[in-house]
Amino acid sequence: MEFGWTPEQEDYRRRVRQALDELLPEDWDEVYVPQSYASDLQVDFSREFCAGLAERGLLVPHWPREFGGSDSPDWNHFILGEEMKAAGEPRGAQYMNVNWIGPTLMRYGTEAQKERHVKGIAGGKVIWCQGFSEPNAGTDLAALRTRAELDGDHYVVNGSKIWTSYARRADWCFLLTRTGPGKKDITILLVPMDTPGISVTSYPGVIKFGHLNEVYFTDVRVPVENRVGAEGQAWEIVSHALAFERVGVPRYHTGLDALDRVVERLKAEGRWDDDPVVRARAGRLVAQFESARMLTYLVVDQRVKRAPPSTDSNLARVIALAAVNEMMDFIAEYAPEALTGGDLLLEDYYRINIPAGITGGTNEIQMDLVAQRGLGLPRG
Amino acid sequence: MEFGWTPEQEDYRRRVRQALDELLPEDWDEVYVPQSYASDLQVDFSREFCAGLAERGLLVPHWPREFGGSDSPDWNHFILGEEMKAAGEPRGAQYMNVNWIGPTLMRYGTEAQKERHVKGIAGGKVIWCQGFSEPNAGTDLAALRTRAELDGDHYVVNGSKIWTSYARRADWCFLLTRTGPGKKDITILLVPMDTPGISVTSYPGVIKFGHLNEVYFTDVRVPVENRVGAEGQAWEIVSHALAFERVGVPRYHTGLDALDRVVERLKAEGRWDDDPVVRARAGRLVAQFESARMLTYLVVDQRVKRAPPSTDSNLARVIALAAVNEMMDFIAEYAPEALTGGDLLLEDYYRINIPAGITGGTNEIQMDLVAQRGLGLPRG
Amino acid sequence: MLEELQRLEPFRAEVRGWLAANLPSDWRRRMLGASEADHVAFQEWWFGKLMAAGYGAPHWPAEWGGSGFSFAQQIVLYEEIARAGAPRLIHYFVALHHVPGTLLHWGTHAQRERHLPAVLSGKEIWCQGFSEPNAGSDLASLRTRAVRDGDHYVVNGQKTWSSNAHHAQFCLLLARTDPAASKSRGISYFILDMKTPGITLRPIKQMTGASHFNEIFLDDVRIPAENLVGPENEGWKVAQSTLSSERGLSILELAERMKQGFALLLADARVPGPDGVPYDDAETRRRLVDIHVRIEALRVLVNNQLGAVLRGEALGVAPSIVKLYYSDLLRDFTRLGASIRGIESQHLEDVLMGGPNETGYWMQDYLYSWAWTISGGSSEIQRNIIAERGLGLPREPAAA
Amino acid sequence: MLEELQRLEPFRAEVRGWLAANLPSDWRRRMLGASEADHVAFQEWWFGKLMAAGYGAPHWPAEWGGSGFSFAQQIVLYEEIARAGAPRLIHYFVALHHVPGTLLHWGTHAQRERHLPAVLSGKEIWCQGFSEPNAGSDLASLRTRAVRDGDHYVVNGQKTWSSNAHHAQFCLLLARTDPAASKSRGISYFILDMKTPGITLRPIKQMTGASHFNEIFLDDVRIPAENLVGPENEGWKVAQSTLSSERGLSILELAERMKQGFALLLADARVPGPDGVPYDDAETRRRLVDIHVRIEALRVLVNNQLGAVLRGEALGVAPSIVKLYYSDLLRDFTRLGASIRGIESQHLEDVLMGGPNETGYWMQDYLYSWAWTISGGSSEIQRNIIAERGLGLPREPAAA
Repeated sequence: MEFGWTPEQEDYRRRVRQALDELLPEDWDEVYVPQSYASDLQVDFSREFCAGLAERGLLVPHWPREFGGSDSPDWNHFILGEEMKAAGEPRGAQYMNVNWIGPTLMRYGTEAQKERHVKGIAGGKVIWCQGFSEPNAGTDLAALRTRAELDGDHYVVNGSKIWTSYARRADWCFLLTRTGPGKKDITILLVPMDTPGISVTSYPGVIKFGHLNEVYFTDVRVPVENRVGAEGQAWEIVSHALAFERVGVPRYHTGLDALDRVVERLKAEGRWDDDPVVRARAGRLVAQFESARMLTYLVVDQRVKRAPPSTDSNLARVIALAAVNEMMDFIAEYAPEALTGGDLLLEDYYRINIPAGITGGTNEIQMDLVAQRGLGLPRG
Repeated sequence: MEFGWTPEQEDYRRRVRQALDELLPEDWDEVYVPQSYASDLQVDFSREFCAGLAERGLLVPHWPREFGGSDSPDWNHFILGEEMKAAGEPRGAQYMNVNWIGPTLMRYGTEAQKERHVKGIAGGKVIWCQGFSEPNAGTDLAALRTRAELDGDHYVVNGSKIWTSYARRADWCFLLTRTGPGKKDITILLVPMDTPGISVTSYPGVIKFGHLNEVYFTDVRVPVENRVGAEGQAWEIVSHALAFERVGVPRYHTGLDALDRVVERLKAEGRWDDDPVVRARAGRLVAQFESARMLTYLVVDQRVKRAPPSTDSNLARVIALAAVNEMMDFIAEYAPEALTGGDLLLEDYYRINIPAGITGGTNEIQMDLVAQRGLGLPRG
Repeated sequence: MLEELQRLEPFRAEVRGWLAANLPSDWRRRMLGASEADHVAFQEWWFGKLMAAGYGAPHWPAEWGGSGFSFAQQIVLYEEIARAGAPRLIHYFVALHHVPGTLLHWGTHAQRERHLPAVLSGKEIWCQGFSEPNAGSDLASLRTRAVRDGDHYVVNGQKTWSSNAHHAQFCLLLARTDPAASKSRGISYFILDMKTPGITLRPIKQMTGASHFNEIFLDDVRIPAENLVGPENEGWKVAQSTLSSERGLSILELAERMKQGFALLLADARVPGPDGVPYDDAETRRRLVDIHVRIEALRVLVNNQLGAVLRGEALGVAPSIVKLYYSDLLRDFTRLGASIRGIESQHLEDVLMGGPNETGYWMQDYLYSWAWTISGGSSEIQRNIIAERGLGLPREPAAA
Repeated sequence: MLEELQRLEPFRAEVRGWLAANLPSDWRRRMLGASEADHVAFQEWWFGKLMAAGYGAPHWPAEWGGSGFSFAQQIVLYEEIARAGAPRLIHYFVALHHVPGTLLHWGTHAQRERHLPAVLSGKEIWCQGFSEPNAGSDLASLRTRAVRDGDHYVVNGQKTWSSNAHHAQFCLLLARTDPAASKSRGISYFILDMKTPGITLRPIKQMTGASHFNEIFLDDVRIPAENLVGPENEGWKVAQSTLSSERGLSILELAERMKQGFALLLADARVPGPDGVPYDDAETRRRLVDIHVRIEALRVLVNNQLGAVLRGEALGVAPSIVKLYYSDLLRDFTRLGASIRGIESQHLEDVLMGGPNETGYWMQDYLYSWAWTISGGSSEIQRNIIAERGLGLPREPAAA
């Protein structure tokens, strides 16, 4: 057991922080962050920001050298992620690109796709959106209804997608389509968002400032060479892609930041020093977020060591989500004004976490996973 | 960051396990453990068991060599503690001796006290009890009322102590007495339990099978040379002693064991496989106990590195206590028969944890500490 | 409801006067940690006193020796008994409520003649043999078998959480007579003499050291066919009479006693705790208020149910709602007590035999609250009744 | 209470018939996402309809243009309005309840003549200026100052969570006139014309995008001395009249609407969710039942309070208990809704203007439930009232 960072890791963290200092505009915290990561403003800015990261070798350092990366150690990759998240994730939409779209195409893409898209992503100027969810299907692939029918050397796509973040500004869509009647007849197409027949409609949403997008496909013609893998290979590819997301976002940074903000408010109002109840609740929150941090570190360590998959990543998410849930209640109880225009950063934190914190379906599933696989394992 | 044990540490763990195999009677789990660690049976057995550990160099390995130890590394000491706890803590009453009574006397005791008691403790055959709590004073030293008055070369002690575990079988009492009217006029005496004027009364308690002891002192004469440190030095000495307890007992082992037991019961009753709710709750418990484990490791690591004290040890306790609390509810809801004679081990787990889990006052205080000191610290 | 009760003020005064004159002021002292035998004797003595005054069987028809009180009178009587802090007649609960509720509707004349007068004499204690281990949330899935053999039924199986079975002379027993029939069919209802060979009792030892409950093991127990209550295989219907015989009065008594228990806790909360800290901090205040609010809600829920009975309305799932509300509240309430008293709660005190569910030994009360939840038709059962009959949700998946 | 209501069955039928004939069946469609102007017009139109039918001011004395209905009649009327799912008269709430409740007791004749008929004409919307930012749990610690200057008072300060202030012509304002007096003394009560110079409104933008509430900034606002209500420095007493003017009818309406909201949620729970999973799993059932039980308890708590009003009894802390119970329940209920609908809840729907607190857009309802808790006398205030006046606990430490 050895907790703590090596001097090299500390250096790396400093390098990332310096890049952030250089690349972020002065009004980043005040103007950009409250607009939320999916806002047009932030999505547009990410083209500039990620290009700057790319120049510094900090956009895809974890990628293999042949694709423009530097094979940087997993811990460095993690440190990079921590710092980005702590800064409000200025990579915005492109977080997806570098974390799983690029790596997925490296493995399953054609040479042409690699040449075009992997390189494109490494340049930091391309926006992707993710065409997964559909009305009445949610995240259940088997229930997808957006069809792609072969017509000569094109697929013709009809259907619609919901919850499509970044769609208003995206250049490309990583699209799941149905190419047959069977449960697994799902196929991935890479679709330019300027193809005729695509329309994007935005609705207001509670989960963030800005909009939820729905994307409609009407006789959209996609060249066959834009297919990733074979027909029906989407399940395998998506499972593989999601494995890159195992750790998930380190939620403890934003959580602890939000907590600090609430505590500052309470102190300013004179409600902190003499109220042991509020301090006890804040203390429990610190404990929960720190737990999530430690478990996340453990998961990264396992990945570094190429250990077989365990439920520890689920554990980390369960703990983090419970902490987020309590944090939301804490804000609503002790700083409700923050949610009504009084503090845009806290309000943004609350909104973004609504899916995780309140609806919590994912959370239940994670816990079930832990119980199914995690109990009865040898310990100690 | 480096999670995992070194080969030397793994070896050490094997050595401890082997000692346990050799020293524990075959019916340890069935007969001894359900009687609880404070039962006469276990207290008596500890004289045999700890002597066996002492022979193998496993009773006080973390002590300096001059006192019979082997200056073993902190991680080894922690591993030893984990294994003992996992086995049901067969050191029983003597856990206190080796963890803080011995080290305290090394530092504050006279040469004669060291010669007699530190050596005695290292031999593994002496039982101590702790005379701290009093009726209507609880753990508040300032409110102590048991008086010690100097009469020639003796102190004359009058008063009573409650919650005095092991008192029925103890050879010595580590006694806090009042030697003056001031808040800090508290003095430590080492009192042979067979001194005339001492009587022990046992009452049934809910927290374990067996009894709660009260100890009454009526004109008990204690030689002045049995005083530890100076008059009024008890606050300093006790604070120092308690620092040894910072990590606390690793509660995750027994918690996960209890969880396994409940899950086994549920499986046997056919209530596990088809009930996602119970699995989700079990999963959350695993996550909580594993968090506590990771935070405990972090604290040990800080101690190994001689880092300045932080609130991390409090964090670890907060998380562990929350897990214990949920675990108790889980037992009561899903295996209530276990609490009514149906499963002595689960019932014992529940009873022992009542003070931590249900009354929880300590927990609140811990959380307040975390909030007071832990917020606003630099992170990352 | 209120007007009817107001008309009964003279009756209330009479009951109150009688209790003041006849309830031994030292009964708590005598029953604190009393032996089982002393408690049995005391219950019998107190029941005799109540019977002599006409208060022992208020709801029984006069022809069977009861007082034939109106329901409103019964409400007043139970309220006053609870407010006086009189002992609970726990040994006679099944005999006084379930036995007449069942036999007057389903029993043969011989069964009534045999048992009803004996109950009122105070010599016959009854218990209930409904619950079984691992039956989960569904009483209808019981597995104890009764096989006809000439003029007897031979019973094998196991019952659990039977209150006071170790004192009982008789038991109201449910057993399956047709194993092929679906769940709630094929069950029959028996009167079981507890002296019959083949019965073994195992006390369920609660964490507080008390054992109010028993497991009952039935090993080739022979029950005469004349002890069948109602038609063979119709026991499920008969059991509905048993379970609905108690129309809200005992929950009234419990709710009333809980109000007094809360006063006790409030007094406790004003006393500095073992660490010298006064327990009026913001969090404790908040918890106390929330419990208080729920006790008020319980009281009006109970009144609502009693009002419906008075008006002769169908109760629907109201009794389940009230019972569930009470159980959850009892647990949270006693847990708060244990938390307020802190370390002191670890001391195990003598059990107050026949006392309320809130004795003021909060840790014991809390630990007992779990047994209470399981024994009297668990909260899971109540929730399922409400979900299926009240909300019209589909039946719970068989496996869960 | 029930008998009195039973006698009113003909009246109930009449109200029900009128609502069936006059409530526009498409009002929800029209008010879903309606503009503020359309909503103001609609509220005025509907209030006019109710007034014409004699249902607009049921509790007002006939001499001031009301219907002079008995309290039992008012109960029936409010029940029927809620059951019909009619729009809530939210713009007129303060004007219809607080204004007469205050002015009929404390107002001058001139104040009554000026305002009471205007309210019933539907042209005068009122708001309340009681709450202040950072006042925490204690209304009496308000800091807005009013200084006498000739025949005017000059007011400076800030009010918050004022409902519909942007539509209001007048405001019921509390301000401190004697800063040396202890907390609840030295406060005076004013009628504030919202057109007075120096008033600035800032809408409080809720997360749902709606802004029902405002902050009111008062900057050298001059109020004529004749607009003082009651004696100077006695405003705290006057405010008690305001707050007790609403004797349980609006919580009756809310509880009745909540029952309908629950039916909506039950229907929702039967629909497969976005992941194709039916939501009748054990945990959801359990949560649904627990909410159902609490709604039943709320309903009887409300009835209990109404009964006490009918009998002319002192209410004590009952209104605080009911309000606290409702607020906690509304939050847990709408949260369950959001959790059952899962990812769908993230879609922000148009706001139903004048709708109930349970619109079926559960996430929005949940987010709104927080605003509801803060605006109408927070749950902390209610808890403190119950703790101090109901349980006799010492006052909360000043600091907390």
